[in-house]
Amino acid sequence: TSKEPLLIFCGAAFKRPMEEIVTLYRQKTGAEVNVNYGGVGTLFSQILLSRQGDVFVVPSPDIMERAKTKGVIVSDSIKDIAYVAPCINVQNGNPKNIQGLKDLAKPGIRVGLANPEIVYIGAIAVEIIEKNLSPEEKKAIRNNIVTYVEDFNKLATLVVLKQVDAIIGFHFLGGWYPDKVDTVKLKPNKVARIGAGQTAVISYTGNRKGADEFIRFLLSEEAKAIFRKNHYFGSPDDAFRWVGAKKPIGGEFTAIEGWLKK
Amino acid sequence: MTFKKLSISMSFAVFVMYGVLILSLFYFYNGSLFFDTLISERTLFSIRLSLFTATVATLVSVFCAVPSAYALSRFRFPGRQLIDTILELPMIVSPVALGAVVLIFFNTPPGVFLQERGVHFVFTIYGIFLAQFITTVGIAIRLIKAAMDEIPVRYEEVARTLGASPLKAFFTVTIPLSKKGIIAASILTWAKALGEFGATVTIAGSMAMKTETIPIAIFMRLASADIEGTAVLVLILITIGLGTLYGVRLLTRKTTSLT
Amino acid sequence: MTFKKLSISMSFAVFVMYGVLILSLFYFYNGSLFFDTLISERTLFSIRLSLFTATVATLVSVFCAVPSAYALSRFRFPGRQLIDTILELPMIVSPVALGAVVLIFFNTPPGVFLQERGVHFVFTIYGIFLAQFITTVGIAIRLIKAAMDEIPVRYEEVARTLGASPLKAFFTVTIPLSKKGIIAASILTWAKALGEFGATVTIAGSMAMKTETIPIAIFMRLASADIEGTAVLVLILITIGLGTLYGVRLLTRKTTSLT
Amino acid sequence: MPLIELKNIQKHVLKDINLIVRDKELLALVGPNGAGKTTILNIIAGLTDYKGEVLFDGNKMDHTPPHKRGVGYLFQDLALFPHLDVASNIAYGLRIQHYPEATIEGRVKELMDALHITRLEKRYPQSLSGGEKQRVAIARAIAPFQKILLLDEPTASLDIQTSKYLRMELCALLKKLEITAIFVMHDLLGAEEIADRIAILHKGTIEQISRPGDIFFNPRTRMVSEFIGMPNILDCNDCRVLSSGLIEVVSGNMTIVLPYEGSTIKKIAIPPHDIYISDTKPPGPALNRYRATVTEIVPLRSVVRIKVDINGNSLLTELSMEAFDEMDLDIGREVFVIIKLRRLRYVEEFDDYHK
Amino acid sequence: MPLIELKNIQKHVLKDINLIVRDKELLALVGPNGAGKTTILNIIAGLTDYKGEVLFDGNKMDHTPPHKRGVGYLFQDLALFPHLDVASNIAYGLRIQHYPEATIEGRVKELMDALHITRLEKRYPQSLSGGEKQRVAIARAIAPFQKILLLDEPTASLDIQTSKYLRMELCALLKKLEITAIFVMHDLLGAEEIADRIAILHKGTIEQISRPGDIFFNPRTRMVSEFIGMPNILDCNDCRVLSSGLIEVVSGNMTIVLPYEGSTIKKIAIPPHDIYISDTKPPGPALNRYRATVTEIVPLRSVVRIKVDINGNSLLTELSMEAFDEMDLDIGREVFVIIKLRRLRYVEEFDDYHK
Ligand SMILES: Nc1ncnc2c1ncn2[C@@H]1O[C@H](COP(=O)(O)OP(=O)(O)OP(=O)(O)O)[C@@H](O)[C@H]1O
Ligand SMILES: Nc1ncnc2c1ncn2[C@@H]1O[C@H](COP(=O)(O)OP(=O)(O)OP(=O)(O)O)[C@@H](O)[C@H]1O
Ligand SMILES: [Mg+2]
Ligand SMILES: [Mg+2]
Repeated sequence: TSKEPLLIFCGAAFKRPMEEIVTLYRQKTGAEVNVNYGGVGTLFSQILLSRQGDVFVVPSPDIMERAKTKGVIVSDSIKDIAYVAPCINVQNGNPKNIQGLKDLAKPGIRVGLANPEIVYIGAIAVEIIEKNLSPEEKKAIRNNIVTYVEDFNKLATLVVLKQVDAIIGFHFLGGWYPDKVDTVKLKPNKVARIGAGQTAVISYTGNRKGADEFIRFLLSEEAKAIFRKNHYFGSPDDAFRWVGAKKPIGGEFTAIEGWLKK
Repeated sequence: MTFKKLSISMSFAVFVMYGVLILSLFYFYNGSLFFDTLISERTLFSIRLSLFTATVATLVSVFCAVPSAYALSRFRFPGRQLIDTILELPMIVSPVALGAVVLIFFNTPPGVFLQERGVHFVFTIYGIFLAQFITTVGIAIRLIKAAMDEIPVRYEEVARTLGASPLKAFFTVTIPLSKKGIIAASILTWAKALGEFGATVTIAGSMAMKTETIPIAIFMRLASADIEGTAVLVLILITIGLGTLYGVRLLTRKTTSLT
Repeated sequence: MTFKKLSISMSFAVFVMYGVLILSLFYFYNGSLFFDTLISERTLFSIRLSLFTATVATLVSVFCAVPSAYALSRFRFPGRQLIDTILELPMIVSPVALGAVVLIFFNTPPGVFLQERGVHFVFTIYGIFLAQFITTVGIAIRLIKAAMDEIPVRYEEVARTLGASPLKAFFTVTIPLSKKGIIAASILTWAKALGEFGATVTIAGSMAMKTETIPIAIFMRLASADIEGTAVLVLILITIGLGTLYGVRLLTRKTTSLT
Repeated sequence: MPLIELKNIQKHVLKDINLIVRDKELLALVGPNGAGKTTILNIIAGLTDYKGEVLFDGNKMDHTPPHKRGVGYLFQDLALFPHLDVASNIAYGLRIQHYPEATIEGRVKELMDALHITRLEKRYPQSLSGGEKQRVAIARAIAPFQKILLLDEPTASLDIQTSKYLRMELCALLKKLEITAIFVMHDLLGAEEIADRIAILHKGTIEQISRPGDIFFNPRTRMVSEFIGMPNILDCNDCRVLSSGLIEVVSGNMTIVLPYEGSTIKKIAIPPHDIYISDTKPPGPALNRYRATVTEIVPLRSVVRIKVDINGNSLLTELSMEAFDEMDLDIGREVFVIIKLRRLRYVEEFDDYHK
Repeated sequence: MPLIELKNIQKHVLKDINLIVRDKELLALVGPNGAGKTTILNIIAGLTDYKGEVLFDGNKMDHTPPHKRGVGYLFQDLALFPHLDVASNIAYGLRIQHYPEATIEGRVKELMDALHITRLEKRYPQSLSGGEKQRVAIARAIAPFQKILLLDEPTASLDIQTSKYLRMELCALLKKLEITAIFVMHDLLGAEEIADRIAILHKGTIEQISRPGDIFFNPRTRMVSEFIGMPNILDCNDCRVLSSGLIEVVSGNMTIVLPYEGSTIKKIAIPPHDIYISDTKPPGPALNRYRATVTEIVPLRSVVRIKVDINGNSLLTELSMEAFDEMDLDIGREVFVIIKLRRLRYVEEFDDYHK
């Protein structure tokens, strides 16, 4: 029955909207819902090792792909729930006057990236740099990168605590920290793809009915409103409109190989 | 005299370092947020959960640690050196990794066997105990062993000639004499259990109102890049943690200074 | 006799617990992956970096800890109890949070001032030292203090009547007498520094070939849900860590058993 | 029946100790530093491993743990429990053996009174003086009514008055309670006052074990006579009571005059430093004054031992280095020898009236 | 010139100590347990705080730390460094004061030889016997050529032979090196042998401080005479040498006969336990035998003290409890009193030939 407790694993980047949605869901159905937040890769490992959980919510499709390969999720249950677009985020008021990708290669700019090995936005950022810049600029930008961080939230912290001048992050950060973070849009042609938050049923579920029910709720308009309130895009079109062009959603990419060993 | 000053200064320097860290939290301090956070149901739950689990885990850890430390300090038996070394495991392997290793264990046949027999640690409150126990028991043993090493065996011998069995000598002589060390170890164990995050989050998860200890709550704030909330929660943790320990220290000082 | 057996069994139980954890890693063990990983440039870099930073951080920590511990153990001065308590800070505040507090500090005016004067800890190898130092120095002090507390002041008094200044008495009597405790503390400090992850990753980041220590590398594997890789790296860490410590222990046993 | 038996014990300096302590006996173990006295006690108490056998009442004790041996032990280094106050230190053994609280209280009070430490009742060991510590340690060792008592130098830190009374009282107490005890002592005279038998230990060997007077007048080895400091022991062949309240004792070809106190004298012991040598004829009456020949000169550290021959009787004398330097003695030289009466000891035919 | 001066010292049991130790003097500090002896040494060494003033050579020392006082100190509890072997323990003070290695080696060897511990050179303290430890501690305290030496019961754990030789040698050594020393001792006789002056401490007060013989024959307070155990000190009004080698000494209305050894006698001290009481006429000659009346009976723990009156001379005697019980004494009863000569002490007009 749907009264059985539901165990959800949710990437930390979706914590804000998810907390609201879960509260609402609890109120509506009276179901017991427990959510584990965390770095999405770590969550993936936890699911793999614990063989528990009902619903997996991830901020990016790549991890979902791998989860599918490993048989951790029920493959036909994958659904997009919200969309995000990459951009440049800078400190409030843009003190270093960064206007675009090339400015990140200027001498003296401190750039922070998410670790491309384990964080989706890190991989997207690398792809953007690889595809759009000349070798010299690439070299310069790589010299400006002071750190990789291991999850998306720390990326935001970097700007909030003014440890870097710019990051390549997601569009909603400006909305989350209106007085701490500013957004610098990338030119439409620079953006390679947009990201999609996805959800799926975990194959170890003992409560498939409850999981399906919860996923249905995630896709409902009520939930979409909460996503929007938290500055996510509720549909691909919203995202395309913000970026200024239609782009592929999610997908595999291989650009990061050369970045691992410096 | 100069050496006395020097060594005291050094301890003050360390104090200042930690003190400054605490003070810098006030840079992001927001009074009303502090109280709102403090009295929110969720924070209160976390505080209760943290205090409860840390205390229970400390009791169990110290309970196991005292006889183990005694064995390692007093007896020579094969494998002693090896045991002594493996106690460093929870130090060498960072908590997150240690948590992962525990999860890996529950994937092996014996682990599966245990779980099927109803031993449910993963994503439950028992997972918090397990995480805190595993990360602390090794260091608790080593700390208590260090104290017991310095206590002459002679006193136990005296007790034996007065008719005390080894067990009684242990309780009436060894334990009281190493009381200071055991208290210090318990304090450190409790502090570590209270602050334990990596293994807890991996084994027990981070479910609000269920397995969310204060360190996990801090992490959740940090994970939403909510610096103000983080600062407030860290301050709450520090206040509760150091406050409790300061109290314990004042209470036990009288007893221990006598001996 | 039964008590002896009981206490030895208890220490064996703890050993078995940790031992089983290590063994369960072999469930996901993949021989060829082990050697490929071990000899890869990146892993070798991590190993070198970890050993180097842990060793340096331990040296600095113990160097600061010994006089501080002495001051706290021997002298009564205002604030002593407070200093003693604050040393628990790195235990109470989990490493990740502690790292965040350090970042917060570098965001306050004094922190900014320091950074502008060229003190660059954040995202550099110095950040690793800083992280390891901050998380270990408190516990190193408390450990050494615990050992020094058990050493009678009398020996220092004897040294003084034989013409030794306080400083000389400290070096020729107190230090040799607490050698066992200092070594134990150093070992624990080194182990903790080697395994330090949360604060390191927060302060120094996780750049491969730059600030990627073994614990960070382990986390990277875990965060890419690469369980086999995690198991292999944890095994490498354990082998190097415990191996080194076992060696140190064998080496120092001779010297300390004499005294 | 022997209560404690040691058979072929070997440990550290102990070579091959065989020792029997009889039931209710009070044996004094005497010997120079490092002889192995403490080691023997440790072996009896079961605190150390050893080669050989220990039997109590004929039962092998080698595998009996210390707390089942029923042996009270006063340690040479006292080892008072630092975490217990004086009263609790004394009560420890009683508490551990579950005596009723009333018994414990009475016993502790009684012992504290006897040892004059009642006012220290609530004090902790580290604030006590050396002698006070020793008293507490003695009380603690005696308290739990054990059948065997080992006391390692019970009076080392006590002042002389206390030490004397304590020795006598302990002795009376042990006899009353029928306790078998071994006292380790340095002071042979003190040992003689209380012991039933005295064992002299030297370099891990028991050199002699006999009744108090026997050791003194029949030292069986050179070591023993050196140790008791009495190498001049003269057998008396003949005694003649003089009318003037003196007795003339003949030993070999020598005559010694002593005050007569109503008993015949069997043996005389003269400490070497009570035999004076002079190269000139000393003034005063000719009491116990002889002509002698120097036969041997042995310079020790601060004194010189000189062997003299008096009509075929060989006596050992002792001279301070300075006195020796002044006198210019040589082997073969004739000297005057005076025996002082002050510290003479003698075995009489019947004993003193009250003792 | 006074080398060490204590002015109005107060600490623990010490009430108001004023003490002067002269340059190059050897002062013995004697007193019962808990009198405050160790406390005084600790104050001089600068190891404890106190009220009052300590001066060395007239300079205030109250704020001089221990290592600048140049005071060698043998601790009552020895406190050998457990991490150093015997040789290194002894060498510690020399090393710390940067003596050349050759000097150190020589000095250590010399001291180890003197104290017979050369064979223990490489051993660690915990494997030494009690007496061996004490020897090492003595060597360590003496080694670094300090000007002032404090020795807290240096011979407590030593066997008698060693203790005697060591006392004499220490004394000679101190005189040679012109060291000022304070010895704490329990044994007044031992103290007399070596000390220039003796201070008697009791319950934190210095009861008397004088030359050795003086204390014995002129105890200034009741406590001192009790402490030295000689309450019967008789002044001799008259002496008469008897032809038979005896001397008759008249004290008050009493006549005591002693062996005559060529000197006139000034005072006699008789230990109470050498005065025997009998309720029947004892056999034997009438030497030093008197009729007396019991004037006081004081039962102590194991002995009874009985005061008797002999022709107006009051003497204190001591009887064992059993002997007392057998005899049924009462105040006013007539008894026979015999003075034994064995342990008599007397002051003579001129001293022995060689001493
Ligand atoms: N662990 C040990 N290793 C080697 N020798 C030892 C050890 N313990 C004791 N000895 C030696 O054995 C001898 C006897 O020691 P013991 O303590 O029995 O002497 P003792 O007769 O009690 O002397 P004392 O009168 O000085 O107390 C000593 O020479 C001592 O050095
Ligand atoms: N810390 C203290 N607090 C209270 N009283 C103390 C303290 N230390 C010593 N005393 C008391 O002071 C008195 C003198 O002690 P001290 O050690 O000087 O005696 P002592 O003359 O050396 O005696 P002993 O011959 O027994 O060694 C003792 O009664 C002791 O109990
Ligand atoms: Mg001994
Ligand atoms: Mg003393």
